[in-house]
Amino acid sequence: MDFSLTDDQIMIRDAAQDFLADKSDSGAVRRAMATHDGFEPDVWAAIGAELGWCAVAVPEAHGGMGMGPVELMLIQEQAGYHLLCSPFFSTVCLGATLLNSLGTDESQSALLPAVAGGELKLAVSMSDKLQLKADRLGENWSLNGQGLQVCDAVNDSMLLLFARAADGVGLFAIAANTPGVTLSSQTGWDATRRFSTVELDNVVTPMRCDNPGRLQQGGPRATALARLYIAAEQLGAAQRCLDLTVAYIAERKQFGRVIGSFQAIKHRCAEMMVQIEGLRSGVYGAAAQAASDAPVEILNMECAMAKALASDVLFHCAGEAIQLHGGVGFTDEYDPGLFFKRARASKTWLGTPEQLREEIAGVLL
Amino acid sequence: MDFSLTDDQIMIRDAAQDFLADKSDSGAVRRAMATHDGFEPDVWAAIGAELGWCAVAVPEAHGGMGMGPVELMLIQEQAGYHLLCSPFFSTVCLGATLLNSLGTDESQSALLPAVAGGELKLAVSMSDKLQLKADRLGENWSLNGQGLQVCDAVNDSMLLLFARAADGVGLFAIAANTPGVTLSSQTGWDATRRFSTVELDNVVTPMRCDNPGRLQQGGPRATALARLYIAAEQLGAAQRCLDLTVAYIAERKQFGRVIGSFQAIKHRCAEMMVQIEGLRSGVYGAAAQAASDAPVEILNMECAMAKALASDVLFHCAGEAIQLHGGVGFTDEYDPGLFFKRARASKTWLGTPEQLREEIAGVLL
Amino acid sequence: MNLNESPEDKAFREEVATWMAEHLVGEYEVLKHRGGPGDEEAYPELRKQWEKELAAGGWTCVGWPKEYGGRELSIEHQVIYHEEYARAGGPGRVGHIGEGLIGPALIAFGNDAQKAEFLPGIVKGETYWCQGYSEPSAGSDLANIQTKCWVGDDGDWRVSGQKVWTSLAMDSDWIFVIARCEQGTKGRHGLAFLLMPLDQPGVTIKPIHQISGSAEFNEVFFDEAVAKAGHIVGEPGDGWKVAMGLLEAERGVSTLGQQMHFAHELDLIIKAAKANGQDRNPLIRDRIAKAWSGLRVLRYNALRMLSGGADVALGREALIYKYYWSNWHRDLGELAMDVLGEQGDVPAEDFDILRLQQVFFFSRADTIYAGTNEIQLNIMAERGLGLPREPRG
Amino acid sequence: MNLNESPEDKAFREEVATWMAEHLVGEYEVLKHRGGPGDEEAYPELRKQWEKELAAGGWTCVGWPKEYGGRELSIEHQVIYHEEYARAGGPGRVGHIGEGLIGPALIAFGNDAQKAEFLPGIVKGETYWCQGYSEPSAGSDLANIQTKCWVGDDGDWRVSGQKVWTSLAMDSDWIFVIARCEQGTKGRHGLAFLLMPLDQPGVTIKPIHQISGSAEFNEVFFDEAVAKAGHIVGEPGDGWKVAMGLLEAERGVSTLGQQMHFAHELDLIIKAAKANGQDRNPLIRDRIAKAWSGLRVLRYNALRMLSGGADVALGREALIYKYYWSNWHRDLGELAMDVLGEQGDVPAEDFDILRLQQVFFFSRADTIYAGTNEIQLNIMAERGLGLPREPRG
Repeated sequence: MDFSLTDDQIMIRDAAQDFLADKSDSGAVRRAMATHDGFEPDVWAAIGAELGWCAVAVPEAHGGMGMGPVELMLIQEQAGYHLLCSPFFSTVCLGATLLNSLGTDESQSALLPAVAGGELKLAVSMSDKLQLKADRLGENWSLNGQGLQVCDAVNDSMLLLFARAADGVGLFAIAANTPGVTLSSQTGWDATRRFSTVELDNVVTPMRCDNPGRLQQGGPRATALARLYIAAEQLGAAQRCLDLTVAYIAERKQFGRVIGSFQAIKHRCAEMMVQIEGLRSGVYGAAAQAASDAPVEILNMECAMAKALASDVLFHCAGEAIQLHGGVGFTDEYDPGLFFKRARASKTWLGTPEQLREEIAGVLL
Repeated sequence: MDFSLTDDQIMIRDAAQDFLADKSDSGAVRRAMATHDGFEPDVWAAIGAELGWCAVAVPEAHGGMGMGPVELMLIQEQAGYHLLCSPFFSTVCLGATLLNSLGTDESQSALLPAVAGGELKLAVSMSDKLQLKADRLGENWSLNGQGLQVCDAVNDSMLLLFARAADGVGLFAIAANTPGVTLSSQTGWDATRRFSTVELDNVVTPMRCDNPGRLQQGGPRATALARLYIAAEQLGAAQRCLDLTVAYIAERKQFGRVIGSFQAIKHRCAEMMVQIEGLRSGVYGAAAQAASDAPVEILNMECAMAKALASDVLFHCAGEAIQLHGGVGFTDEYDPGLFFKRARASKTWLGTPEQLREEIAGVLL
Repeated sequence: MNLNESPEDKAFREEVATWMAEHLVGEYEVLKHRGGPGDEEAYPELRKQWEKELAAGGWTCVGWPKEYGGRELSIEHQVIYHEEYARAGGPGRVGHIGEGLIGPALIAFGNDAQKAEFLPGIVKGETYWCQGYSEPSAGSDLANIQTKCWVGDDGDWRVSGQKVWTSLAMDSDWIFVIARCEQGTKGRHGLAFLLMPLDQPGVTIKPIHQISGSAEFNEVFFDEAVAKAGHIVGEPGDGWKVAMGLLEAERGVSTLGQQMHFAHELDLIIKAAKANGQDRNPLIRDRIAKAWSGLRVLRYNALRMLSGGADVALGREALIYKYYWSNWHRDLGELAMDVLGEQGDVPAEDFDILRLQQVFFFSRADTIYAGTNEIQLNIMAERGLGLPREPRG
Repeated sequence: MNLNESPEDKAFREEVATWMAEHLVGEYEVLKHRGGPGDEEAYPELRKQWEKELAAGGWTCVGWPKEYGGRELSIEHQVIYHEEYARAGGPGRVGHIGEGLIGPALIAFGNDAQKAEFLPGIVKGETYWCQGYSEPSAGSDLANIQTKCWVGDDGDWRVSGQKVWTSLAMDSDWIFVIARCEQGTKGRHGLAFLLMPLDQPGVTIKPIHQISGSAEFNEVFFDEAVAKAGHIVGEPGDGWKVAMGLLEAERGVSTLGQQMHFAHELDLIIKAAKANGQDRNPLIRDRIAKAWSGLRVLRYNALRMLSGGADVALGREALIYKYYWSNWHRDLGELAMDVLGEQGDVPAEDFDILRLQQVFFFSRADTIYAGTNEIQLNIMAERGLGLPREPRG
């Protein structure tokens, strides 16, 4: 039992911090928000090709670095801190996690090396509603229906979608530019991550990815890990809300004093710190479980805990950041609003806090 | 429409305040808590015979003053402020309210004059579980079973209990010293108000009090009013928690300053004030509805609102009073603990906040 | 203490409701429930036309004395008017600042010439006003005014400096400003209260984009802008007194109308919950009942304030009001989005849903403007509970 | 970062569990889960006998160096020991203050004679200690010590003054005290750290009754009470340093054991909810899941603290810990009573229910003793976030 980070882990975290402080500052985030696809291609290229983040959690056999959830969690924490706009989340945290957890050997060999090399973007649905049907068509499959809440789908993405087939639910890979695929993306209040509805009209693909033997354990494991990575991002974002606030109140003067000298303000910041550090313990602990021999039922509870807590803490901290910035806090010019919108949107991703706690209660009671 | 108190109402409130400041100070409350029955007979005698509080809400036709819920609410607010230990609550707020709301003319004539004169104590069950059965026995009724959570039952009380009869639920009056009646009282964590379980073993009484024509409207109205009176008491208790705290922090010094000069402490007290004044508006508003032509469905919602809010506000304020008193706050020697115990106990009386809000939601949704 | 309405009150309520039902129709139909906080940019021209419609019916400035063109309604009838206006879905009042703030201030502190010049335009719904108080360094510390003014060679005033958080500046004709007329003074002393047309060289308006995407607040820059010699209210040095008198007037009967808008928002939440099944979620049910309860508290609290008579500002119920409603409203916004769930993520085309999204975002400003939560708590602790004052630095 | 246990760790866990299963039986059976906070008055004599049982098995002072009679267990094994002790229902440790506080302080700051005189009694479970720090005017302001001491004609120390919030004084043999040895000094300077027997004229113990009815805290009055000349730890004037070194030791590995008690309390809540149907109440289910989540956070936070090495006190995770657990525990008490409902109103005969009632009442003290919430928030804001210090009056 060891709860400390290894030197490699610390190096990965620090490198991510340095890169993002440079390439994902407030200006870069706002530029990315204004693009059609929601990210700047050169930042994505650097992440994939230069930094090798996409390879971190891919097995060495598929061209990856063979590290695990702790490393990815650390990167995600930094991504959240800097509100990184990038298909990294969908490609690596959702897509590669799915393939790792429940993919066939063939699908892993076909897709993971390109993911690890930063050459392939995966777009994955985050909805728990299944409105896709898959029918056998010779060697291929024909898909019809809607893929809902598909994350970061762009023209050259590979879509990874669950669909109902005659023999049960399967996972299918479809190039987004296949005939019959229509992406409709809508920019939400949170413009830092894009979601699309994908219409599939007799779309033919050869690639069914799920390994039936892995589905029962792998499905829940992939969901648990995806929740963990969102939680890590929320943790980073919450920390940023506190840091922005502390920096602001240390400068802003009213009544002839910096407002950070008012005890009520100090206590509110301390309360944020309590929640954030508690959350950090929770997220790191869940990641440590994911890196250990915890059975999937335990991992489920741990990651549900982390994501529920992270959603609540980030929402609280983003709200406090606006409030303690005073008038400028609710303007678009300052950054707290960006985190507030992310806080709101991410609250529902893969389960609201209430839904996640009900999952936990279902096991306890 | 008029939301101000009349001169008479102000007089009643101020007189109650003066009397209780004198006769229900901390020492008196602690003496009453130590008695077997939970109250000091001379204080009760003064309330009934000298002050005439028992007559306030009894119709003039039955020897009362013919005033209404606003006046009783004002007295209850003061009773809560001073944590009055007395069968006044059960006799007047519960018992007389029941008889007024749904009693037969005969039962009102038989019981209300003695109540108004302070000569009769009524003990009423606050449980919503019915475990009593009533059978015809010639002109009389024979009762069997248990009366649960009977408030302020002592040897010379008149018990007012609902029981299931062949023709439906009825309200019966039974002298507590009738053969077959066994009172078992247990002192709770909150020793300022006593509850008993009453065993009835073939207890014969001639007095069935319910007027079937009044039951459908009168039953809910009596419950609503009882909740209002509890809420008023909780309001007074919450105000006392704030007043005790403000007095303490204005004197107590740490780090060379009165602790009331620390902004975080000031804000916590201001937050209590916000909750208490909001509650006062809510309780007064519900009382004003009770004094107006509001239909019973509306009155129900209003009083459920008042009682739910009052329970939450009192619990919060009592907890804050302990916390802001520091070490002495959790000792038995100081008073915050008494209010904290009342806060806890009263939270469940006639519905927890969650149950009451579910009643409201049931109408809204 | 009785909430029954007299027959006369009921008749008046009926009169307002009938007028609204007959006039908020046709071209005005689209204005129903529009133009509220966070939605100020909706139909500005049509809403100005609606102001004239109101004026024609005699429904502007209903609390003003008759000699200035008002109806001189009793407090109770003003409450009824505001409630019925809002209940009918009456749109956000573009003329609110003229009618509710500067008009009463001129009636109290203005001279006859000023009254004659400005009040009729307000009553007729023809002249629109905005307010220039806050500055970048004078937010919570409201008296820390840096904008300065002086008398030019032509006898008129000149004003230089910057105001911020000025709402509706884009739709307004005039602004009232407090500026420092005695250089070297600090705080509340040495200020002047000036009336200035916005359409002049030397005045620049810059909208402030909010997190909700709307931009109802503005920065207003003054660079030797002109206020006529006759357009100072009170004497030089009286500026603080006039400004504060006007803020007092702000906490008025219109709050009952605001509450009707809140009630409408709660209705929209209930409607959305019924539509998407969240009405069966016990945690949501609990919060909806809480929101309803809070709205009852707000109503009774406002009635308490109004029944308190002239010394209302001394009562604790008045001290808590802004804090209570703004935090209640912010909670309502959170509830709305929790009910909407993923439906809330994208700006909605259905205005009933978009309105809830607006409430969520805009209500973050409620606990900040016009006295932040933190300032409100200070005031309550110090004035309401007599605790020691916070020292200046 | 890996939570898998090594085979050696598993074997040690098994060893502790087995020992507990074999010894916490028979006459000791009644002690299971007893003697915790709020229940300190349960079976004091039997619990002292249990201390000797532990000592006989070598299970006291497991983290102490072997030369002083300890087991010199690694941090990980200490954690395992405390967890398994608590999981088995091991009773509240009467010897805790000797083993966890004064013992380590003597090892760090005591001289050889003091070590020889006092450590064996602690290891053997024969001598019980209590702590004399707080005073009526030195609560949050801990350094404001008024109790004074001076050297008498016989060369021994004399102590006069009053201590308060001394837990377990009634069951203890000795007390360690900080007192002002240089009259006229203020704050942290001029203090002495003295060891004193309680059973002497000049020492009076008065229990403080709490709202829960129990009385584990006491006032201790000193009226020219005697401490032997050799019973000062460190030099006169070193008192603060010794006392603070000892408080540091307090935040140790035993917290993992405390968390096992918390887990047991949560289990009791779940049991009560299943018994009375509250397990089907969605609002209660949500809160139970929240409580469980908080307990996970506490565990991982403690592991973070322990993995941080020597500079653990500098980490933010250490700064938040006391605030986090105490508020979590207070919330747990409220949850417990909300689950019990009317069942909670009367002191229960079933100890599993009574325990929950005790948690509800006693946990109000958790956020007050050993640094109130308010002091914790100050420390976090100032040390953790670098915000300006609160000025003294």
